[in-house]
Amino acid sequence: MSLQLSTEQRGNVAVVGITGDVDLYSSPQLRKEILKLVNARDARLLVDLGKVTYMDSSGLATLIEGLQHINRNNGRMAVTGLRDAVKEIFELTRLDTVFSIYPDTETALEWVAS
Amino acid sequence: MSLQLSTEQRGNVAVVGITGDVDLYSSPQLRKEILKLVNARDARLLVDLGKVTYMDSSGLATLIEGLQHINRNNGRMAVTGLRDAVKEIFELTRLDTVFSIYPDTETALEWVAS
Amino acid sequence: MEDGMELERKIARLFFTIRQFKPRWLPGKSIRISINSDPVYLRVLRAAMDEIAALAGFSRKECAKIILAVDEACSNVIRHAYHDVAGQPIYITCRITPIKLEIVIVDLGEPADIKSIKPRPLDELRPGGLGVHIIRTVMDEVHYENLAKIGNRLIMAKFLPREEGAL
Amino acid sequence: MEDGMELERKIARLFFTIRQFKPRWLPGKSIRISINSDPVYLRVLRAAMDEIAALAGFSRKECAKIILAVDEACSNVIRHAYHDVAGQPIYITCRITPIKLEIVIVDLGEPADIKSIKPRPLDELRPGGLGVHIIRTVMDEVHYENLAKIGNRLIMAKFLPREEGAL
Ligand SMILES: Nc1ncnc2c1ncn2[C@@H]1O[C@H](COP(=O)(O)OP(=O)(O)O)[C@@H](O)[C@H]1O
Ligand SMILES: Nc1ncnc2c1ncn2[C@@H]1O[C@H](COP(=O)(O)OP(=O)(O)O)[C@@H](O)[C@H]1O
Repeated sequence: MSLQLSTEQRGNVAVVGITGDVDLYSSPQLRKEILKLVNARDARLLVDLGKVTYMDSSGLATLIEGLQHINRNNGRMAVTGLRDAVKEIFELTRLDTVFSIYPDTETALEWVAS
Repeated sequence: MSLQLSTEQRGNVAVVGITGDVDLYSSPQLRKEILKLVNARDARLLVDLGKVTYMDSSGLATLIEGLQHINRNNGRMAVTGLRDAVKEIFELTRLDTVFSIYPDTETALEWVAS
Repeated sequence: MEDGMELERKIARLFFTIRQFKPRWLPGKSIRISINSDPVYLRVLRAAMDEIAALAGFSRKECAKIILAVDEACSNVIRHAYHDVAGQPIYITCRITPIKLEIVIVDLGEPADIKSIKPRPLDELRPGGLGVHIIRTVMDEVHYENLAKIGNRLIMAKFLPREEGAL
Repeated sequence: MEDGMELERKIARLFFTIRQFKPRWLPGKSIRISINSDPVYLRVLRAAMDEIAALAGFSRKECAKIILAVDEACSNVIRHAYHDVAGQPIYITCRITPIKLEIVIVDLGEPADIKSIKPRPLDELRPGGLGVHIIRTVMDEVHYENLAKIGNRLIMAKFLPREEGAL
């Protein structure tokens, strides 16, 4: 019932794949995973939302927190694979202009790694 | 929101395709369509449940009524394309032994036409 | 407005009666859904039941059967207790206990003759007469109560699946 | 049992208070769902809201936004009115009128300071502070009420989509 998370290292980039609904119930689990990955200097993180069926503002808050850590550490972070419902909440909150959003994983990976 | 029904004549067989949930709300619509097709002498009917996402006992009642008319008129009727959830209710009510159930449309069509 | 008042009075009586009959749920500890007796709302209930059964730990297949049992029970309320009159309330309460998923369905319709609530013999082929059979096959406990002049209550439960390797 | 009694007393007071505040729904004419303040139940609510919004005639895309608004509102109740204490009731009532889908959310938690319920400026990037913005953007009417000592009520509504070619 809860979130399924997978983390895979691709070169210098940690790729986090999320499956399921990110909401007030499940976002603490995501937060724990992301905070593990963002605190190194020059951390590189790609969040793959391709299998996220729902996301609410607690999910966004988690991603913002990750981004803030990454920025402080001179790292780089992108998100990819947004389905329509997930794209919607990024637009509603104008976070589509704050995050680096890529339609496909490979392009995203290239940018995050560079 | 309601049922989508399509009726197609293939040789001497009327093929009814159903899309959606068949429940107390939508089964009257299905009943109307089926009763139109079963009252000719020697009527041949194939009911394609391949796109039925849910069926309750009011849907079964409708099919039973169709079968009774068909039998009285010396016709032939089969059902095809049962998804797991639909198969379940046929088994629960032991109607899997009453109806002629075929896994694929072509075999079903052959039997009904013959 | 008039029939709103009438309904409120009936509901007040219902609460009083249910208390005499021993309460089956604590508000706030269970999920409650009320729909009215129009079949169009059954799909709302099914969607919610699917998630509730999944939360209780049932497999996709068992969830589908539980949805079916609840849908059949509410269809019967609409047809037999309310005689297909729309706009009447049906109260569904679900509770996940450590051992079972309990579902209680209350209506304010015609009190049933409990003895008459039975399935047709399965070998007697005719449309109808299958709902009660489905409910009894799917659920482990099924208990119909006639709430005196108020309506009816159906209490049903299904034992939770045992965890792999658990005793 | 003790806290069940306490809750019942609170609910009786709630009904009394809501009556003073003018009732917003008629029982039996609306769909009511009550969950408790544990985030695990939000998915049950979302599933039901999806079907309710679809029944009201909204597109898939609009349904998704309505689900989001209701989910955000209930998340806020859990966090701000109940301070993340589980087991407290949240009452959601939905009514489809000829012109709008109305959703009323009632809690028995800490009465809010209504003035403080506001979104953060969107350009001030920080985690949180987005829920109220989402609710106000998605819904056409949003009205928070502090139910004196009892809790809170949020009344929100979205106008139904106009039919193609209708005036
Ligand atoms: N909620 C109910 N209230 C009153 N009578 C009921 C109720 N549910 C079932 N019954 C009775 O039990 C019989 C069998 O019900 P069911 O198996 O669902 O088949 P059907 O409703 O199609 O006859 C019904 O015909 C009815 O007489
Ligand atoms: N149901 C509520 N009860 C009390 N206060 C609330 C409620 N909803 C929102 N608020 C207040 O409004 C603020 C903004 O809410 P929101 O935009 O959802 O962001 P967040 O909850 O993440 O702070 C909250 O910080 C809180 O002070």
